[in-house]
Amino acid sequence: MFRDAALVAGKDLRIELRSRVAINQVLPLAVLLLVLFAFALDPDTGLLVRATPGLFWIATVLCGLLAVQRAFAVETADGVTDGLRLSALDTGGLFLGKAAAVALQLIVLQALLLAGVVVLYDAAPSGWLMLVVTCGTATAGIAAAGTLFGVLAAGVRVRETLLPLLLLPVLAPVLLAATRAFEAAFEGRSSEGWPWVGLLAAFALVYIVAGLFGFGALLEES
Amino acid sequence: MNEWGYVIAGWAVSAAVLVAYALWIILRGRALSKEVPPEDRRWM
Amino acid sequence: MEPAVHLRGAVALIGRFPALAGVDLDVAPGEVVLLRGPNGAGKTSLLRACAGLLPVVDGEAVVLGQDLRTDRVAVRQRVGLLGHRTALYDDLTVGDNVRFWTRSVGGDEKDGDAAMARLGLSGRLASVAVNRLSAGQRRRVALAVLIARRPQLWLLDEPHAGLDQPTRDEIDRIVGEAAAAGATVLVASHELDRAEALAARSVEIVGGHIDASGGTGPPREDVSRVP
Amino acid sequence: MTSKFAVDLPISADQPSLAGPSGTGSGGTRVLGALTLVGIALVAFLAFVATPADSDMGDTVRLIYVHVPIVSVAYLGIVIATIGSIAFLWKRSEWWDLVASSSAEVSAVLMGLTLVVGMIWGKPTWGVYWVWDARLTSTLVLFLLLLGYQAVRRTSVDPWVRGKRSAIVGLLLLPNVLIVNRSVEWWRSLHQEPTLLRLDPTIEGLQLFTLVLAIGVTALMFVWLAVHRFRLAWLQDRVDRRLLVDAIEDRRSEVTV
Repeated sequence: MFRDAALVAGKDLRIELRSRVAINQVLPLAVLLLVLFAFALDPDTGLLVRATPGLFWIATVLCGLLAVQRAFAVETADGVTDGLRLSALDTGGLFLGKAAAVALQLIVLQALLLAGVVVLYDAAPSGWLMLVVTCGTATAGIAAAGTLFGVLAAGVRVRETLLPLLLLPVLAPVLLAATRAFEAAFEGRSSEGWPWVGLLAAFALVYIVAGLFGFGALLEES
Repeated sequence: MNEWGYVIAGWAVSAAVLVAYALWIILRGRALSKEVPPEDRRWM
Repeated sequence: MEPAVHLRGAVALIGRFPALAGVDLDVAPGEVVLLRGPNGAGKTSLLRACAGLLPVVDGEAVVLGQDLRTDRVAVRQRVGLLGHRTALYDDLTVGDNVRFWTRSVGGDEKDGDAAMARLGLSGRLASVAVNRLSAGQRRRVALAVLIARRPQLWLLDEPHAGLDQPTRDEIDRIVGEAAAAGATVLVASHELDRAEALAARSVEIVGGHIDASGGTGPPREDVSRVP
Repeated sequence: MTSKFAVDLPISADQPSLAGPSGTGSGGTRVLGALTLVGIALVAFLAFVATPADSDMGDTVRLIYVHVPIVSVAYLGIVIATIGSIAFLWKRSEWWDLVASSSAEVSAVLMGLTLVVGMIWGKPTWGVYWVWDARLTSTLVLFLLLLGYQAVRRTSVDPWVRGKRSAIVGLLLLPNVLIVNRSVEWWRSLHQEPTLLRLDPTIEGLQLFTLVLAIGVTALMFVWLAVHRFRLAWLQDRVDRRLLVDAIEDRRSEVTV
């Protein structure tokens, strides 16, 4: 299973490196979102700095949605889904591989976003351990849930609208928990953040298990 | 609107929505029953 | 001998459309059978059903000894499907595509390299992204993937369409070799004269079933081998 | 139309006793429906006449007798939908798929209603229709989750594909409910909001009895709605199946041109 996961993740990352969709389009979009947030929330009143954790995670979730859509656009083009079904790849490995590729892209994106809020919003992050652990668990959850619903939506005519409708309400608690954990870290109250990290970990666990068992059945029908 | 107004409104909305939903089910069920042979609709 | 493909009253649906409406077909191992019939008759659906992709919902369906009604997944690694769509990643190179798909069936990358060499894909073309290829070149890449899979049942959907003459001849040679080595081949084709040379027997598909009057050739038993 | 069914249809018109019910009702559901109606009348009497206004909430307490039962039963429906989804994946039967989907749809209606009634109750109580109260917020998110489930059901006409897709979404409904409720509750408690609302006022005696009775009656109503919705979906699938039989006949009669 892990060998197949590595094969699939390597393939997905290679596609992203060669097509440069993530680098040329998603990353600029993330920066653009930071700029638009600054227009919407007046930077002079301190509102922007206080809202930074929330804005960071809204940007992450939206870009995650795009990354998932992209990950499955690649698999539905030119009958590739049939190729996957005709392969001997373990479906659990397929799920892990695709989720890992999405997760890795999101981690890179978050590093850029973090630099962005420091430079543009004058945010002063602290509590680095909390920040890193939050990013890790939240990203695992976003990637797992995104990959599970991504393959479901991939087989459907209305996938562009179905995926956000399914995914965003499900990710609402992730957005909430990750934002609170970031707030706690930013304000130097890391201890208050750990229950939220626990919630994020529980979420990631539920969706990783669901994906390992459900991905094959959904791939079958897409 | 006083408190009673809100109370009446709440009850009325609930009744209206539930009655409409139940009616939709019943009428649609009658329409479909005509298209299905009786052996397929022997309810428990 | 147990047939490689055994269908009896097989029904398969695409949504609510009965793409296969009761197909009866037996193909012996090593046999090459041509599927004829108008567009929309169900040729592609028949090939996809035999590949275990399109579920058979009624009737009997046994392919390579696997009952498709109970487990249509098990047969998949043992078949090779060349369809209208080539199932290649646009952004990857030819070499990356062939290697990924070869490894995806647990195959050896060397098999992939050998298949690429045979189809003239191993030189400069190997490092070109698939989205820069012509339609004919794409199909050659798909064919290389197919060879590297070493399938026991070859399902070819219009294999000659959109290819130049040397490649067509190469396909015929490859199919002949596979059949000689004991693989079973189903070919759906419009180019009858060409495909009939390849196949010993043909069946006519119309309206999602086999037209009993329309076929040619012996209804087998004796395994026909085409050089 | 194939001959197979054309023969049966006139008989069902002529001999209703042999024909089975003419709709989704049956003896059992009629009794259930009558009980529900009597129960609703009793609850209405208790809620409007017999019980006094609350010392904290005044007359708006009378909305609690609608609001709380509806939201409780909506949660019950989600639990049933999750159980049905798991059972479908296990048993692979259409029956469980329809149990899950019928419960989920009735739940979605009740969740939507909860939001509306909650807002109507909020206006006189808080002075605004909406506050970011933990329960109201999680109800909204759950309502959206249920809409997503319904959207998934409409993505395929093939009962098997539809069943598998929606069962995986359906079995995640309950974990999602738990995660959403937990996160939203923590979120609100962190902010130390003044207690705008005590949804668990110390009601007792006749008020408590009315509330408990209302929950029971609403549960009966849920069963009635879900059973009828199940039968409706069942009929729909039979109709689809008959169309399919015709379609296969049509397809086989295509001939070589």
